[in-house]
Amino acid sequence: MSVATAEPAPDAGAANYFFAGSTIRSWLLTHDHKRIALLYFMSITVFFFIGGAAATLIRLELVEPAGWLVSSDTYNRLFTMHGVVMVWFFLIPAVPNTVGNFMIPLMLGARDLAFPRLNLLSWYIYTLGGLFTVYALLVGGVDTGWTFYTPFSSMFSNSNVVWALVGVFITGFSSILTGLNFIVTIHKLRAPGLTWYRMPVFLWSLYATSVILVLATPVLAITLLLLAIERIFRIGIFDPSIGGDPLLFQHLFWFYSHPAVYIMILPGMGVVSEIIPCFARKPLFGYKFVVWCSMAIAAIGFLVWGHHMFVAGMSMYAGLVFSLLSYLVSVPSAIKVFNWTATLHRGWIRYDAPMLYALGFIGLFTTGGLTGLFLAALAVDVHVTDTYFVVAHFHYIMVGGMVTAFFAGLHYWWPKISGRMYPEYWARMAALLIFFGFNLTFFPQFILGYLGMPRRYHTYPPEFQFWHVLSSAGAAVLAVAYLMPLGYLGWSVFRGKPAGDNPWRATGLEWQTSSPPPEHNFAVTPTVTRGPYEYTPDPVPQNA
Amino acid sequence: MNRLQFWPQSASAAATEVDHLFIALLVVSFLVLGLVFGLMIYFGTKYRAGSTADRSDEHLKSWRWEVAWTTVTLLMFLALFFWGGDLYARLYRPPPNALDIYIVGKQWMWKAQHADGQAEINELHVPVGRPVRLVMTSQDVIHSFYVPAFRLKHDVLPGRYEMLWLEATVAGTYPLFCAEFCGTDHSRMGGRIVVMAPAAYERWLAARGPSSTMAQQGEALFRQLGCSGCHGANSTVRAPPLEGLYGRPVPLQGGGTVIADDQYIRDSILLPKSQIAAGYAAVMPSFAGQIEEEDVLKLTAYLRSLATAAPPPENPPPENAPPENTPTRAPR
Amino acid sequence: MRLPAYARIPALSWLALLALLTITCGGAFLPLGPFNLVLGLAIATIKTTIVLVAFMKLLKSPPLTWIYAGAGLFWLMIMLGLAGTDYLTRTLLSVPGR
Amino acid sequence: MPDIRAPAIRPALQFADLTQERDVATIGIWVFLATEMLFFGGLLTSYAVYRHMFADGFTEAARHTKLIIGTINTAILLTSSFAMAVGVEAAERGMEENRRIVVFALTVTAALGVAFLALKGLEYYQEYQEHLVPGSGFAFGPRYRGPAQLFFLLYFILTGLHGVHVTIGVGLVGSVAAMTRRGAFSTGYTTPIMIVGLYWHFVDVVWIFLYPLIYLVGRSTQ
Repeated sequence: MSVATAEPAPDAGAANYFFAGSTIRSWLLTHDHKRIALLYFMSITVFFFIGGAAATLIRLELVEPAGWLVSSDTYNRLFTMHGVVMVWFFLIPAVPNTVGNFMIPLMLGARDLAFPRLNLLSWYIYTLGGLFTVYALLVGGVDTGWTFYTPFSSMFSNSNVVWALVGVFITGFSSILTGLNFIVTIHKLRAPGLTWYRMPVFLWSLYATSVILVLATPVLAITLLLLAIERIFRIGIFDPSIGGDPLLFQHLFWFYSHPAVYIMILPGMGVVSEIIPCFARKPLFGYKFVVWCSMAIAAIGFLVWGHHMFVAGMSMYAGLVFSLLSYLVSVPSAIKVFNWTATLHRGWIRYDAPMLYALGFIGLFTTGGLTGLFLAALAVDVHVTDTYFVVAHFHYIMVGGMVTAFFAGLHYWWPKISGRMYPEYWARMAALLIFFGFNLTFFPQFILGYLGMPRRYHTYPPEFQFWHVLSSAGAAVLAVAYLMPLGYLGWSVFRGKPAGDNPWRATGLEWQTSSPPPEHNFAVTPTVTRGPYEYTPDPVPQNA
Repeated sequence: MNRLQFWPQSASAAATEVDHLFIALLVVSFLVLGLVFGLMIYFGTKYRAGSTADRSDEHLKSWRWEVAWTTVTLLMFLALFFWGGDLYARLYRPPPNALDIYIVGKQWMWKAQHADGQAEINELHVPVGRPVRLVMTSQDVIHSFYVPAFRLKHDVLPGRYEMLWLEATVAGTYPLFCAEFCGTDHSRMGGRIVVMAPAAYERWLAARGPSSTMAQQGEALFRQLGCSGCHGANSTVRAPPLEGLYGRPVPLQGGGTVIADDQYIRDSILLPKSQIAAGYAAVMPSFAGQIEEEDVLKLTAYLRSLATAAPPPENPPPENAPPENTPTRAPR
Repeated sequence: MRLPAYARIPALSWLALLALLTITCGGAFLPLGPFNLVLGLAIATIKTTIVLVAFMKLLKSPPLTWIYAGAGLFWLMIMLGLAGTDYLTRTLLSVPGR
Repeated sequence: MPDIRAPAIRPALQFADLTQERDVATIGIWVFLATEMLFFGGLLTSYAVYRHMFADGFTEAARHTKLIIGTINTAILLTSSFAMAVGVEAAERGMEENRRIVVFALTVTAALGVAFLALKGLEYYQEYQEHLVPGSGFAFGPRYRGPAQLFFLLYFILTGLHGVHVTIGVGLVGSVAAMTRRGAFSTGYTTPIMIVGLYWHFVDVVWIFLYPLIYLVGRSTQ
């Protein structure tokens, strides 16, 4: 690995956002969307490793069929912690609040988001929610699973469910404020000449994500509030003893939670739609299709929540309706995958780390999406729902898709965020190791699922042990692989080679300002004259 | 490591049908994955940065491609939907001559109750070749009765009866799991389904069977709990006759009729004043909390056995029907 | 009591709202069976449109606000409608024992 | 009252001019109101589900709600909306000459809001006295005891949540009224008044829908 001679670091005094004020106060009370993005980046990294630690313990525990590391009760609290922390404190804020927060004003040619104070308030609400949830975990954790199904969570569980509900309830408002901020910003703060069809797909997918954030999260808030009331007053609307219906809780919960999985994946799709054209040196194939598929996913995503309840006691007719709608929602995702693949045609493909992650995303997301078809087929779902097949399905999409895309975006925009290049060799090694470790962890779980191994099991029949050992081995590789980016990205902040303003020779507006960008992004607001991905024959910036 | 399993045991006709659909889905997935990975590798190598492949910039008509792969995926998905949906509809509707077995899920055990009185914990003996209908309820939280060998599971909800039917075709012992998280010992709340040849099943029933059938146990409970005090033939209190009641429509006070099925009988025992038969005073005491779910099932079985008995001649209601709030009689 | 020009529309709408309130309250006592609910909700919708148009001046605000107000309502209809497919058809299949 | 010249108001950093800032604020509040619609929507879905499952239970229970107080409260909220609308209109017509009318209108709105909350509290107290609060002390005929508790649970949660929103509204209207009296706004810059107005009207619209669903159920067959 050639250690770049320490060229002059970007002069410390330059008026870029990173060095504009170095007191703690200047960071904690900043209105600058770039600094808030970094604050979010720190918080979600902390939560990623809390959730990751729980996952590692779970995989260690499952090496033995009879359970050897922890008791059943602790195991239940571990997988609940893994679920709650990963879903609400990493997956949902990861791309929108870090890379999205940083890049939206830059890509729009604006000075900041529409409501900067609201942006900071959103981070504080997120942190407050995080503190409540961490408090719930520290004083004993929750043992209901991240889905909090009643009547177990309301009447029978004796863990600190209410503290976790308060934490997630508060963090929900941070999502709503972020969504609101993005919607208004994308509508009102576009640079002159930046029409809707000249906007990069990343902004479109963040807009679609914000629509879901804004319209789905309130239903989560009311559902958790009703559950908290039922738990505190020992009587509530889901209580079967007075005629309440536990299925109503599932309807309200999944009305939020299925669109929530689209909140998690759409930003990842947006990041990949930026990276593939840049490293294939070719415009995105079928730009309008990819854009309207994102919006279609956001809209149809609200119609399919019933596929979580095929065997839960819902009527057969509702099952048929939701199964059909679930097949329809997977069509736009398929179209996007075909468009990304077609973009590679006749390109000049370079395999830098972001491209490796992006190609990894396409492979793993397609696998995850296809297994979604198994779960939407009613008859197969009766067999595989609530088993490891479902666990493998959503991990392929969340970890294989979203986390890989998050790393892709992180590496792609790292020069712009920190002004320095990450070590290319180490980044490629990490990408390959993550891809290998991930598949070794989660592919055996598909087999386990079809064999009938139910999810959330502390102990299991001995004949499943072979697959569990494989999966745990993969988890060990994955745990190490995820530490590598933390290492070399941290190293690159201080010792990385200074990256010019546009190391990838990309065409987006964010690459037309210095990196790291000045406090107000652009000296003069750029006027946009070209479409987003004009790479052939040679890259033409959007404000050429 | 014990014997290695690559494919789950299959013990029913429905299981093989689900396997066929699963394999079809696998084939479709490998086709699509092959297409996507193949194209990525092909384009990746042919058009890599340094290669000299021809990239003359003839603009690809994106519309034609887009419409093509959209319609193909849509048609394939609709076909899979209809196949899955049709199989699910058949799984959902039990044949009329099914053998009834009652399952009660309780925090961390399964209790099975056969029609002729046999009770089992965490085990279920069923005959080969006969459709079996499981009428299931839960005493506390949501569980899920899951038998991978039959590719079947159904959640079991408190306060409601859920139905699941199966028809085993291969004798043997198959694992039973609880598939909905229900607390500390959720992973230990399993058991075995023992599928036996019909003759062996009859022998097992006879050997294991207690002296009285479920209906007979129900009748004993009927007297012991004091039901016969009001509903008996020679009772002084005016109460609806239970002979010939099961399965027939019951006119309710305040209009509307309801079929006297298991749910109606269960509700009448546990929440008697929620559905009052027309022409009768609401004086029946509630037994909620005093009797177990199994007792309710036994009483229901007893009432079903009375379904064929001829209803007694309808005695005209006496003029001075007891006023609304007669003190309820404490059960003996 | 002289009424400034700009307060005329709000005043008229206010009187209309109070009139509708009396109608809906009175109408509740008519034996219309299931139509009581329909009547109540219809009048509530009329009152809401009055508030939206006269007080909130939705029509004069940027068209984007119509979209998001409409989206909120439409998504609520999605929730009611699709949850309805479950609750309205739960007893259609009268499975013996359920 | 010294007419303090409002400080020259500069559009916030990222906006080109004041009208853009006003449009942005209007869109922002309407997106927020869409979230509130879905927040109450979850409860309305629960109400619809249980009313479908226990139609007669709900009818029986709803007869115990206080129709008079409910109707008066509805009239109060409608009037407060009217007062708020006049306040916003006056502010937009000209802040300098209408400042006193705006302050008066906002104060009336806040006062009516407080009156609504007071009547609500009285209604809750009466229901508490009649043991209509779900739980062990719930005194209701045995036949519809379950569904009635469901109705009153939904009633207390719906009206309680609405009451919290009214309280926040009263706080906002009061503070905006105080700021107006201190001369914080000028003819060109009345956005905060308009935003608080929209929020208040929304809270009134929620009550317009709650009124028939809670108070008018089953009155025809009383």
